[in-house]
Amino acid sequence: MNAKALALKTLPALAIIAFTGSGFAQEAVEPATAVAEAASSGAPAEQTVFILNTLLFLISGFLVMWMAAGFAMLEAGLVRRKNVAMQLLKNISLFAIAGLAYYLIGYKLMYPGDSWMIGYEAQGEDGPYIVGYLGAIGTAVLEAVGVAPEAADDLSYATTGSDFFFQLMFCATTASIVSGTLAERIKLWPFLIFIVVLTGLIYPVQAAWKWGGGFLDTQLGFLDFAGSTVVHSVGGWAALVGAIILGARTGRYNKDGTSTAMPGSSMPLATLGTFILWLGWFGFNGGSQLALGSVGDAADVSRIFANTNMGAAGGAVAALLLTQLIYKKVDLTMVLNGALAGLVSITAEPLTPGLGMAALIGGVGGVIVVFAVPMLDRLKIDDVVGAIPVHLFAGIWGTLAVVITNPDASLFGQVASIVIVGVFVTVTSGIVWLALKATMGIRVSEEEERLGLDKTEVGLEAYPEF
Amino acid sequence: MNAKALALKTLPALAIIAFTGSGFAQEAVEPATAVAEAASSGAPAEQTVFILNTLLFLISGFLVMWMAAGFAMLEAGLVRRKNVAMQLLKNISLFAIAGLAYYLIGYKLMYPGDSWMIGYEAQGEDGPYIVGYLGAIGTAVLEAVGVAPEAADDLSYATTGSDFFFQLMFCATTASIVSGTLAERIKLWPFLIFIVVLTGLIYPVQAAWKWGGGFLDTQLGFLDFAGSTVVHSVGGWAALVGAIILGARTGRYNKDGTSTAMPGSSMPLATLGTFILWLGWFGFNGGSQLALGSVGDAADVSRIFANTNMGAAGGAVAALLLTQLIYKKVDLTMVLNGALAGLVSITAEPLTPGLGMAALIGGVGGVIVVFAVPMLDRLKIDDVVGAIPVHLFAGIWGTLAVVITNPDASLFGQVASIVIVGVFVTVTSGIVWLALKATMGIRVSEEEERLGLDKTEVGLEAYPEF
Amino acid sequence: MNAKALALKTLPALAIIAFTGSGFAQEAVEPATAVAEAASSGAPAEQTVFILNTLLFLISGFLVMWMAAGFAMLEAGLVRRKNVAMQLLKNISLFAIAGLAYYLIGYKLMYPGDSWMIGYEAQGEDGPYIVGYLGAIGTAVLEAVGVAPEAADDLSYATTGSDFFFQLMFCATTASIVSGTLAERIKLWPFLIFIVVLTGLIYPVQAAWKWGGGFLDTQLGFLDFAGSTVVHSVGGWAALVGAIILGARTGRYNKDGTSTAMPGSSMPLATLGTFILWLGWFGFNGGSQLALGSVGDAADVSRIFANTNMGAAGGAVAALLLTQLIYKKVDLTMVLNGALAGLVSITAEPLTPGLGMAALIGGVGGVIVVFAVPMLDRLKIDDVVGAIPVHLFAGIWGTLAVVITNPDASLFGQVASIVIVGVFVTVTSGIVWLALKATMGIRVSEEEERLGLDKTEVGLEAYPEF
Amino acid sequence: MKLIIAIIKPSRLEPVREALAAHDVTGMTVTEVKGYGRQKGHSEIYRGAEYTVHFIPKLKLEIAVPADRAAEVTQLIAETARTGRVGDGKIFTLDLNDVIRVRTGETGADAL
Amino acid sequence: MKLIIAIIKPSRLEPVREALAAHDVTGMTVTEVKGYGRQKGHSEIYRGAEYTVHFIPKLKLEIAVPADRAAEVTQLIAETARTGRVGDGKIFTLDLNDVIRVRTGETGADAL
Amino acid sequence: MKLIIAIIKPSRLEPVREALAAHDVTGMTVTEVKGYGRQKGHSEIYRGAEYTVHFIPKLKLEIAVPADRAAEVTQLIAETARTGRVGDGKIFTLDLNDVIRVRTGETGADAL
Ligand SMILES: Nc1ncnc2c1ncn2[C@@H]1O[C@H](COP(=O)(O)OP(=O)(O)O)[C@@H](O)[C@H]1O
Ligand SMILES: Nc1ncnc2c1ncn2[C@@H]1O[C@H](COP(=O)(O)OP(=O)(O)O)[C@@H](O)[C@H]1O
Ligand SMILES: Nc1ncnc2c1ncn2[C@@H]1O[C@H](COP(=O)(O)OP(=O)(O)O)[C@@H](O)[C@H]1O
Repeated sequence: MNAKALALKTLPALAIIAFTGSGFAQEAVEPATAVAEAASSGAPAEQTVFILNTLLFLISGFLVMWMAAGFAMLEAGLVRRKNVAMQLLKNISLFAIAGLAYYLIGYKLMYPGDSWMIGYEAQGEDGPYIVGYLGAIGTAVLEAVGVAPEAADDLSYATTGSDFFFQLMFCATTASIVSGTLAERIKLWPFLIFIVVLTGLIYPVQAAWKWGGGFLDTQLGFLDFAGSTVVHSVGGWAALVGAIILGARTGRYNKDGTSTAMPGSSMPLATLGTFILWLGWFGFNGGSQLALGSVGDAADVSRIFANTNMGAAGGAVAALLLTQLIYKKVDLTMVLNGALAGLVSITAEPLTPGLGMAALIGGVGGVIVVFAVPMLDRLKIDDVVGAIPVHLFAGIWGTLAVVITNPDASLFGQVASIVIVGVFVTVTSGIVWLALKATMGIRVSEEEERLGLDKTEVGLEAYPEF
Repeated sequence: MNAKALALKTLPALAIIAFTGSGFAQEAVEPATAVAEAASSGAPAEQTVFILNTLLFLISGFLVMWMAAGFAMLEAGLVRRKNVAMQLLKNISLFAIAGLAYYLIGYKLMYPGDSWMIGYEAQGEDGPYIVGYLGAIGTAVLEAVGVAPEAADDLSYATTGSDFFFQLMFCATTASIVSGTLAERIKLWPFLIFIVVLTGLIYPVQAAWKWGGGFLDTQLGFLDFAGSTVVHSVGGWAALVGAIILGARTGRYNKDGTSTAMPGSSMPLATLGTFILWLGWFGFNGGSQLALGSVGDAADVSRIFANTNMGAAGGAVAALLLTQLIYKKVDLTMVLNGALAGLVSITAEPLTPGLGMAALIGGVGGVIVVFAVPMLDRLKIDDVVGAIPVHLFAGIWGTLAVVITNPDASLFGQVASIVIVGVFVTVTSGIVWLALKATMGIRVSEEEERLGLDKTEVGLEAYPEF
Repeated sequence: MNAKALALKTLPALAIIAFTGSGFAQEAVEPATAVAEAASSGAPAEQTVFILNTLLFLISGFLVMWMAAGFAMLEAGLVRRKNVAMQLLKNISLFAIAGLAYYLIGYKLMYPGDSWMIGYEAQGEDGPYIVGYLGAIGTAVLEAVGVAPEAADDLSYATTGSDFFFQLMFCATTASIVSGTLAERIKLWPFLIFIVVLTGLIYPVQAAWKWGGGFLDTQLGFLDFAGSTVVHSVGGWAALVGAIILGARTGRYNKDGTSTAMPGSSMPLATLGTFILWLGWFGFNGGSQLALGSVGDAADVSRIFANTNMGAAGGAVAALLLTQLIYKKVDLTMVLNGALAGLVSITAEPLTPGLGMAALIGGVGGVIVVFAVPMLDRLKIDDVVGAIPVHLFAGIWGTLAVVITNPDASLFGQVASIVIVGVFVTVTSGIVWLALKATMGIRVSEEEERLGLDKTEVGLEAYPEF
Repeated sequence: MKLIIAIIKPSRLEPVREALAAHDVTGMTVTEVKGYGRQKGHSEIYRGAEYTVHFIPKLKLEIAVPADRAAEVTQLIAETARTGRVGDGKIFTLDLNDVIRVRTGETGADAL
Repeated sequence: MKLIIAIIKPSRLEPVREALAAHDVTGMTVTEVKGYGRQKGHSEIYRGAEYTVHFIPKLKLEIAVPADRAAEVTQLIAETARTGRVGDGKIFTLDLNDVIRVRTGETGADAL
Repeated sequence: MKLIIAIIKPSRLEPVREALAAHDVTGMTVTEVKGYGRQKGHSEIYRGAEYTVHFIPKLKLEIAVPADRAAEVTQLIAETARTGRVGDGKIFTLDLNDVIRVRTGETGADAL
């Protein structure tokens, strides 16, 4: 994904960059010439391009929406039986809430166009551009019913409706990441309030810095194709801060330094969730190409699909081999986490690597998970589903790995952006968590935790039958 | 969705209305001029439009097909363990049977083109049109293999194969709605026979009145974009009549006026089912635009996707807040039902509302569910999964709500159509249920009900293990 | 699917055959004329065709990917509780491994273009063509980032990335078929090693014979649209040979000739898996048209979607009626298997049959399953999930049934190809199984089998809670 | 005191619970079990193969009562659980040495 | 020998297990059960309808001990399982005639 | 009469059931339980953390027999359930005061 907002406010020539997703020079050139060639060489008509781009967003958007179900199943499978109904409730509620919050404020904050609340105009080689820090206030507004081509918001891009739909799903994904880490001990309502802030403010503000055309994009040349940092590590940071403030589950870490495993209630649900996420990720990464209306874009989206699969495969196989080597038995939940870490790793740059390199990048993600999960336990940070290793650590790795295959990326830009986003999310979400803790409290009582949140907070067992 | 049959038999100019889905004037104009502009303005080629429309049907069709799995999971999760295998069997069987019945008779009954068995030609401002009451008899026939453009059934629409595929899934959805309400006590075979009649006759006959270009469409100006009435309330009426004739589950309502809750066996399955339905609904509503080949259609489909999500989010959040307020604990199954009610509510008009209005319309659906579920209990109407509040009540609400945002809708037309369809379905399905009851009986014995249908009717436990 | 490789190396006129998927004469003509007509009649621009073809592959590819989840759920539901985690592990691992093996060697072996390691040039009516036996060695390489139209590998086809993605999923499907049959007793690592060989060598070599343009395609005129033989019976043969060499589960067949049923652990998972497979199959068959860029192709893909659904419906209803008639109670697992057998049956030719014929062809598949499952028991071949009846027997039936509706198919060509593929897979996989048995052993000890593979091999229970 | 162990059909739990409540029996522990007696299991068909389900699901009720109420309670359960068909179950009576109520530490019949 | 049957709250299993281990009680069998005593069940709301959950999940521990340790072990369990709220459970003691250790065939107190 | 309570490995259920059937023992009740004895639980690794599984799944068989068959039946179970490894289980024997067959109302040894 790239500076959509930029496309709305700058010269058409510049707008084309928004298409390329990776900022590759050759791409920036190709669609431009394609338009001229249309009659002779058989390029798609201008409106066909627009429709195809829109279609890419709609398909990718529903695939990413499906990831919400994946998180719900994964988390329901990895919590203990007495907390399953609560975990399901949190997942469906956060997805609904994200929709409202992103509509009410998030989308405009993230894509302010040229109406940044805080920002300034700078001079670049290709003309003036905006260095943005804080987007606009307002609700999302779509194109009118049956809009005529001339009246479309940006005929060189896609419909605003499809863009909103697609972007919303990324925002919701960020929220889904948080719920798993904090499971089994956080109260429902403070959690949901945090989600409102995360999806309405924290996520959109930092996402605007990159994808809204803000300063990370224009000043630091930060490259994060589909959001290893902008989405995954943001969710990961918010989860990490929450986990530290919330504390571990009662009985999880023993005085003698050992930890007590609390195996998840259902491996089929956890595996189903992983497969759902794997599927949804094709939309996550593929849709972030933001265009499907040219031969080059079609080939790029195809590369991305193939690379995304290789990343997941690499992560899964790495965890498979490594847990066998280290523990003499394969750990299914690690293989599931490995596949997801592979996916997160390839998310920052799913386009430029070759297939083999994509598998390697994903494989490193799988390795990270296998080592990071017990490491967090040693630090007594209790991450119920492994979201911190998968989304934060592998997200950082993936963001750094961009420099391996994409010459447009600079190690400085990547590191600086990782740090800036990390600090921002850590501080803001830390403030929110602490404020919630001080006011309404965020943790259920020890007795309620023992009984399980299903009984005490939802009044319903997940599998109630005798 | 709109009068596809009309498109087949009337003037091309009129046919274009079929594209708009909402009957909006500006849309009716826009595609027509678009054709003329093609060369200069970059509109898609005629056949590209046809292919894109077809693609919309195929994608939407498989999404709606997926809803069959959603109903199966939702219902399996909300029945008690001893009836789970039976509920699964009913769901997969009804989906298969719907396919055969709709092919054999339903499709032609629903889309008779100009060969209505009962109907007459009337004079309208734009020329003669048909007022249809009963469609044609015959099996569905698709275009030939590798059909040439000239030989396509309607080059301004989409392939007949994709239309059949898409429409079939709506018919099957109607059938899925019924199975949940009547769970845990109805015999397998009478139920399946009812499904044959519902999908072969009852659904297609009334659907023809609106989407086949019958009298509701041409005379009453009835607007029901994707079927709050034509699909959802039809399933709801059939379920309601069935529930009354069948009676409540043994032990459900006590002599002292209280009712005994019978919690569902698996919250993860119920939640998974809801997420599946939520996903499938993008196809349900989005595909009902019936066209994707112009900028206006692409923008409309995008609006519909976004609005559909807002409707669901509104319904879920409404139920979340309301159950917390009323019962002091959130009821997960109500939140699931609330999301679905939101979806049903926005189904009659997912295009014209803005995002905020869509959330409100869906939110009212969520409110309806929270109040209607206990109300049905007071009436001793035993609806195992809440299908009547979700599909019938929210369906009526959604159909009425069209008038809020769509100036082409008249309250009279909407109310009259709701009543006509309601009476038709109530009477016809009542006759079928009563005939089945009188002949083969529709209810298992009390002892069989106690033991569970899995053991007595399927001879198999859903989770058989020790 | 058809000879993609052929398209890469022969005359453009011939290449068009690759589009038709079924080799139908009228299709071969239609796109050719369509290009000429483009300006006047409104056919899609050349690059639009390319993009639409690519999009078909991407959509179909993710649908087929989803089938991996379907197999995982189906098999997890049909094994006993003590083997569920292992079965999940096998399924996700094999899918990851297939990705790597197909990239490293399988894809080039399957689509050698004109660089067959073993093969010779023959003279045909339309010029010279290659009779290929063994493809090329090498890893898959995709088109460059942002490729220009002129530089695309085959502008008359689709992107290489989308083709690779789509074809990989077929290869992985073949592997998924094997895991179910051998469940509950095979060791993890020998199984995974077999998968490496199957997906890297066995599957691609024989697939090249047909879809890579090898001798079955060019010499025998073998027709197998989406792979009843090339995919399903290949998985089935490998499973059959494995089942015979591995032996039945302990306690499955008694000395007195009776067999002990071992009911699956979860009917909801088995049903969910079946619905997932049903959904994925639209991509499996629909994508095998290999083209969506003309009116004829759009109509064909639509026919295929509709026919695929009819095949499944026919199979499910046949099993529903038959088990009721024979056993007086419907067997849910047979209905699930019946739907899948219907899908396999229609896979060899989902295009040419009419809707009714498609239902009949699928229905015969359902009948086959109902009789073949107990027959295998009498032969003491222990197929845990019914993969042999579903994929092998119904696959053979479907391949033969091509001659009923497709005049281009010859009974000789079909039978000969079934036999050649069968012998090849039986021999090669037999060698691999026996080699694994002789070296590392393929079967867990009787005690481990009793305890369940979850505990002994994975060290984790699927549902661990008290 | 006596410990009454009753194996009954799952569908008879509700009636038995109500009957006991009506007769002032204030506690009970229920376990899901499977078993067979003269009712020898039954045969089912799964995927075309006939097989015997040896163990039929039942519920086991454990009820501690003062010795002098044992006969009455046993009788009550037997009557309420009876359907007259095979598989109706069995009721065992054992001697109970002692009872403690955990919350209060009361022992003996007071603790029941 | 005695057979001690303790019905406790599920959340007290870990403390009880640890206490017993610390006191050299070397075996135990645990069953998931549901039950009620004076703690009469409680009412929940499901889909807007109030209903009574009659049976509360508990764990049943069965522990065979030499007769002379019965009182001590019973006491230990009672203390460790106590939370002071209703539903804390009950402990029953029965006579045990005989025990066999399957692996070795040992009988009597040696087999415990 | 005696009530025999046998805790065995789940995988030994089938052999024991067959042996008992062959020796005319006509009824049995089975419960899924978890437990430990000298076999102290074992350690597993889950997500990189070693932890102890204290409770191992077992099956509990309850079999009521006439007093004079108790020794024979106990012996039969012990022999059939034995694998010779730790965790083979234990068999307890208790006095049984009375039995009623619910369907017929028969009592005593006739009811077995
Ligand atoms: N001898 C026995 N010992 C233990 N439990 C028994 C015995 N006989 C029967 N049961 C239990 O009682 C249940 C009902 O037995 P049932 O078949 O009705 O016995 P019967 O017909 O002999 O009265 C069985 O499922 C089993 O759980
Ligand atoms: N009379 C009894 N017979 C059998 N089990 C009992 C009895 N009374 C209580 N229980 C068991 O003990 C558990 C805890 O009982 P509780 O409500 O704490 O009893 P009380 O308040 O009477 O001490 C119950 O859930 C039930 O399983
Ligand atoms: N003292 C005891 N009281 C109750 N149950 C016991 C006791 N000792 C063992 N068991 C049960 O018997 C099962 C098998 O015990 P096991 O470890 O084989 O005992 P041992 O090695 O002491 O013979 C345990 O899992 C537990 O359920």
